[in-house]
Amino acid sequence: MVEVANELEQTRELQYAKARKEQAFTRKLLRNRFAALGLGIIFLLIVTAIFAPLIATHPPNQMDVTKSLLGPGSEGHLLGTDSYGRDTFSRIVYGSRISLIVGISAVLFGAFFGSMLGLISGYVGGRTDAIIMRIIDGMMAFPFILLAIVLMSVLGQGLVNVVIAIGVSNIPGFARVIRGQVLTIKESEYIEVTRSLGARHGRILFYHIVPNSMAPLIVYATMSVAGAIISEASLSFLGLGVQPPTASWGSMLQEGKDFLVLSPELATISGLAILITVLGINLFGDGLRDALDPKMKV
Amino acid sequence: MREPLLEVEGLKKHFPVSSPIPFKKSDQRVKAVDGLSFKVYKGETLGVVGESGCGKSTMARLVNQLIKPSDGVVNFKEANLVDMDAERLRLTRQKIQMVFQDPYASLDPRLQVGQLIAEPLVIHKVGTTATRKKRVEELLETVGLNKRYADRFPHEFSGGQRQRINIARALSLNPELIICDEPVSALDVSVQAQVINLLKKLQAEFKLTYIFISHDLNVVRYMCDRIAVMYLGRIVEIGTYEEIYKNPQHPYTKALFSAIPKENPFADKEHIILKGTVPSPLNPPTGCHFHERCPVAMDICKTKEPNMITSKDTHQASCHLIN
Amino acid sequence: MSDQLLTVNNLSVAFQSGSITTKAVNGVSFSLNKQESIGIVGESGSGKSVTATSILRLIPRSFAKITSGEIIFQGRDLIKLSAGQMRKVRGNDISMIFQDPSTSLNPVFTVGNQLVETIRAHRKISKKAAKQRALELLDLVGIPAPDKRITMYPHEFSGGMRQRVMIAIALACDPQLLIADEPTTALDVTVQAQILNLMKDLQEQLGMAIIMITHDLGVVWETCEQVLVMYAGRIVESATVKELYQRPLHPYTWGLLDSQITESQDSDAPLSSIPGSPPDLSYEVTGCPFVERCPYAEAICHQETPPLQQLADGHAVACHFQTGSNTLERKEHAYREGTFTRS
Amino acid sequence: MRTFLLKRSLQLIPTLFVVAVIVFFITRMLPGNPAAVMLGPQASAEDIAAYAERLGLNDPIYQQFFDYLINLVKFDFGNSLSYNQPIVNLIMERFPNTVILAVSALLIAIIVGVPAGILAAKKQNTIIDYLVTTLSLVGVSMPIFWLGVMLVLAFSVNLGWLPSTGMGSLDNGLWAFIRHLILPSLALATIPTAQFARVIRSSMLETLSNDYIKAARSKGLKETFVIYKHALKNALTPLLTVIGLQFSNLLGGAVLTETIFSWPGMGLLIVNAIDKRDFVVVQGSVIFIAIIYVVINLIVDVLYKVVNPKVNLDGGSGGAN
Repeated sequence: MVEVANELEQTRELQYAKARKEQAFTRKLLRNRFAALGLGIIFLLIVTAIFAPLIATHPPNQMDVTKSLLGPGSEGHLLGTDSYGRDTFSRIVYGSRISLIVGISAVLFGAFFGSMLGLISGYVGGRTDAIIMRIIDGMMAFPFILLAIVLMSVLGQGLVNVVIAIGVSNIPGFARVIRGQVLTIKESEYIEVTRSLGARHGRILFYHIVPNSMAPLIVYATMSVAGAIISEASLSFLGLGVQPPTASWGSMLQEGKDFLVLSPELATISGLAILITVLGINLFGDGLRDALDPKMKV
Repeated sequence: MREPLLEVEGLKKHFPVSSPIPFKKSDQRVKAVDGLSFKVYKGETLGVVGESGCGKSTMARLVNQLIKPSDGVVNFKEANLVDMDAERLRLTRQKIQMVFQDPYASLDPRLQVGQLIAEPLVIHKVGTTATRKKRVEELLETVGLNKRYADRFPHEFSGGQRQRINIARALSLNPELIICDEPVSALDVSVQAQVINLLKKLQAEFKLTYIFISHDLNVVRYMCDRIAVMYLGRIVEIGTYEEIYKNPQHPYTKALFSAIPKENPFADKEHIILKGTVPSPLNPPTGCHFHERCPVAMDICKTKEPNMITSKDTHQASCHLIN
Repeated sequence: MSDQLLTVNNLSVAFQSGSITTKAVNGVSFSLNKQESIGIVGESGSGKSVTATSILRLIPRSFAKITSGEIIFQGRDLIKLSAGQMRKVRGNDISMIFQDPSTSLNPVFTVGNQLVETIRAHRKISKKAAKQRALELLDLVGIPAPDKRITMYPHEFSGGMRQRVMIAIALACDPQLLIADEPTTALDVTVQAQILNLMKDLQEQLGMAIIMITHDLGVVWETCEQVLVMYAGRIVESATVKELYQRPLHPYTWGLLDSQITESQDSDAPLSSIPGSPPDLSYEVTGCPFVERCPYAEAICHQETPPLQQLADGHAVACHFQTGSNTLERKEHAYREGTFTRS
Repeated sequence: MRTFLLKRSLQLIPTLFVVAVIVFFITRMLPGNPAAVMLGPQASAEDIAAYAERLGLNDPIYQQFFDYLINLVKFDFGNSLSYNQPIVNLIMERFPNTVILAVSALLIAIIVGVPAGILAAKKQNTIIDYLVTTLSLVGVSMPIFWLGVMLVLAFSVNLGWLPSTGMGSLDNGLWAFIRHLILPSLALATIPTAQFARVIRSSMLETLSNDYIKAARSKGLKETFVIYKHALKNALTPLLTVIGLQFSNLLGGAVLTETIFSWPGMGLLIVNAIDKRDFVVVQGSVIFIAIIYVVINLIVDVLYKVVNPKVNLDGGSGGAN
């Protein structure tokens, strides 16, 4: 009799829990039409980057001085040409590759080293934490873009250097986010339980703390990709990014800036490409945060 | 005579307070636990009661060395846990398990119930994957849950069910002592009763010894054989539940029990209303810690710390009034 | 002029979340006389807090709504008042204290500031006079050295002291009715005794009515004359406390009484508990809401929802088998899980 | 409070030390002989050797580092080759211009962003809320150098209303000064405005769900009183952090805006110095900005304590239970 009652209670409570979860999930989904839009934009960007040779109408670096600064739509140039007569549309398409490569690899670089520092700092605590945090504070004292600029000016132009420069400037942010996570999780009751069971540090760290820090890490990384894409464009805009003539949205904008009167669409279009990409990633990141970790402040 | 499973002598934990002056170590200490001595006998339940801030939760963590004590001895089966090396402590601790207060925070949200319950077995390399799986199913049934739940996640369960999962995990290594830190305070009354019934059933079945920490005096009275009353980091009275309830010696114990609301509208219960609030463990009052609030304080209480006075073999209290 | 202070008629409150509607309170009616104290008891989710907060219309507007009913306070229906009129009732005629005094005081303002602003929201007096009144109030609720305490921030007070401050704020404008939502749940037992004692004293001194919301029957026995038992958003039984204790009628009340762990609980006998859990109010509940957990349930209980019926002596109950002509026999161990022996 | 200030100030020392180390080693990472890089390709071998000697490049590395630290403490950042004057003078000339730009951008951001965020929180899930949320998301996603270019295109090139480059002198009247300031400060204000709106919206929503807000309503306080007194002061704490962060970013990160609008501030100084390979200027300016950042953070921490009395800045660790 009691067993039956218990069984009844258990199955029903499970049903409720499941129903609640579904409610919460659908509600988030409904609210996140924007996140879906963001995901769509990201998807489009990835497809464009991968199939750039198929999508582009011209080779991106093919110059033809006789056809410089053509308006959109003329002579088979969908979005016109730049001052060297290169096809703007094709350069935008190829430029997505640079944005995507730099955005993702710089964040992976920063996330890897930053998380390592954050994990060690938060978990070990004490003097180690104090030393690491002072280093992070020191790095944070350079405005993000300034650190990247200085690094680029020292390292010299080039794709790998751009990734390193932006990646390094991403380290302190990741270190802080992960350290904060570790500090919270470390104090939680389930870690106390695990310690009381006699688990070793390795298990506590990699079986409990790391998996539970993943959600904020993913959210922060997503938002950081957006930031890294802007940084790459900024560096290229200042002439410190990838080497010409490689097509990058930032360098296209820089070239376009000098022809604002003759051909304003050059600057407009490359900037719009950056804005839409970054907006898409941020939309998705916001949605991700709401779904995974609503209390997080980014 | 009964055999003590755990003997605690002069247990202390003083947390340092960070100094307001940079680069200088502070002399101030929060005396969270300030000299506890007690024994826990095989097969009994020792209740620990006291109000928030009295150090009872710190005490729980000191006993199984989750927090290293500043001073004192914790003998578990005649081996002192305090000066044991880390590896031996790990092994000895298999026999001491804990159940915590918050059924929501004490389960890693990313692991399945089966993984959670099997974790102690994995940590101590007991059995194979197959035998562990069998053990998990057995444990689920022992605590009154369906064995099919092993692959579900904690968030799918109610508070009472999660506390059952916690208990199942604590049982997995066949412990001898289970320290329950407020195991039912976060639960609704009727669920509370179910978990308490389960704990009692398990105790009879597996010959378990409990340290049961709670602020709910009625729960403690129902659950425990002996009771220790704590105030500001010290035990002020310890005895069997009958002695503590029927014949409390310490004025704090008296006040504590008189504060329980009456059990029916006809009862004519006189409450002792204490003055003021619990002092800070940073600056405990001199002499008897309780003297500022004590309705029967004398001059001696302000200056001299009372000793534990044994009125019966089983019953001790620290108050100048006794004798 | 009658003695009646507050009458709640057929009050229903619904929570809206996406497409899901939860009927948190469902047709609740009760009335309260001047200077009377009434307890509302029930488990978490029974709707007791929602009922009380609805009286002051403090339920969050963004997702909760009073769907029907009236709340007559001193001849006026509070539901029909404009926002401005309602504001004049709050803190003035009816005040409220909450469960957790550490979160219900604003951490960034001094205690004095929070007292004075309440007084000045309802009384046209100078800052100085308001401060004087604040000092009197702090003294009234037993806070030592009020002139020092008045400039302190809430975090500098202990839990019990904070609840005293909350009470002082609630009493600032001599309300007719004080709603206390689990005022001692977050406090230690000796502090609870202090606070309940203070509330009883103040009630005698100032002559206000009290609605005491609690899950602890002991608190009801201590402080109330009348009691309402709520379950799944409905009142299932109401009576004077003595009547309820001596002659409880609803099977849920029996379960509730049985599962209290009291001083006289035999520690060799297992504890009683009500199996299962309350129905999810976001689904339509057919029949008696307690039917799934009721050891006495029969076919009719699954089909019809029993109305709250007035019996003699102001005792009311919502059960098909407790209608005056029909009576149910209370079984002694109906809520017990079986027996075991102590080792 | 005094001990807190002392303690917090002492904490600056290790941070500044790290800053100095980072800058020192970054400049030592320059490929080839720093003296050669700094003097440019036209320099003769003798010049390079002489310059290396003057920079102390022939000393052992620890000696170089030590000299460098000593100079830093004396606030001596060295001399610029390309500008032919002490770097301190350069900074003192340019820094005020950056401050003007940054302060006006910050003011715009506070005046527009904060009320927008409050409004959105007050009207949660209405059209206004969606509008603010969407616009602020576009704002934080904005490449500001592009926005700058677009502003120039619209207001200078097409409409001809406002000048596109340079900084107005006050000698030509206030209006001339402000006309030059409008476009760059608008561009620079975009991201902080959007960010403030986002932060204040979410922290207001969080604050409004607190018990003490319900309690304040239960006391019969006016709704505006509840929002602007009780909620806002609590919601300000996270805003303060962001304002501090953004302000130092504005000071240092105005690089792009200053480049586009040829605004003679620190950012332009650094970019030009990089063009001229004048690394002594870069090194000095970057350290200076880092110092400013650290000091602003200290001020924010102190304000924190003023706004929120509960923050225990002395870092005392309670411990019992």
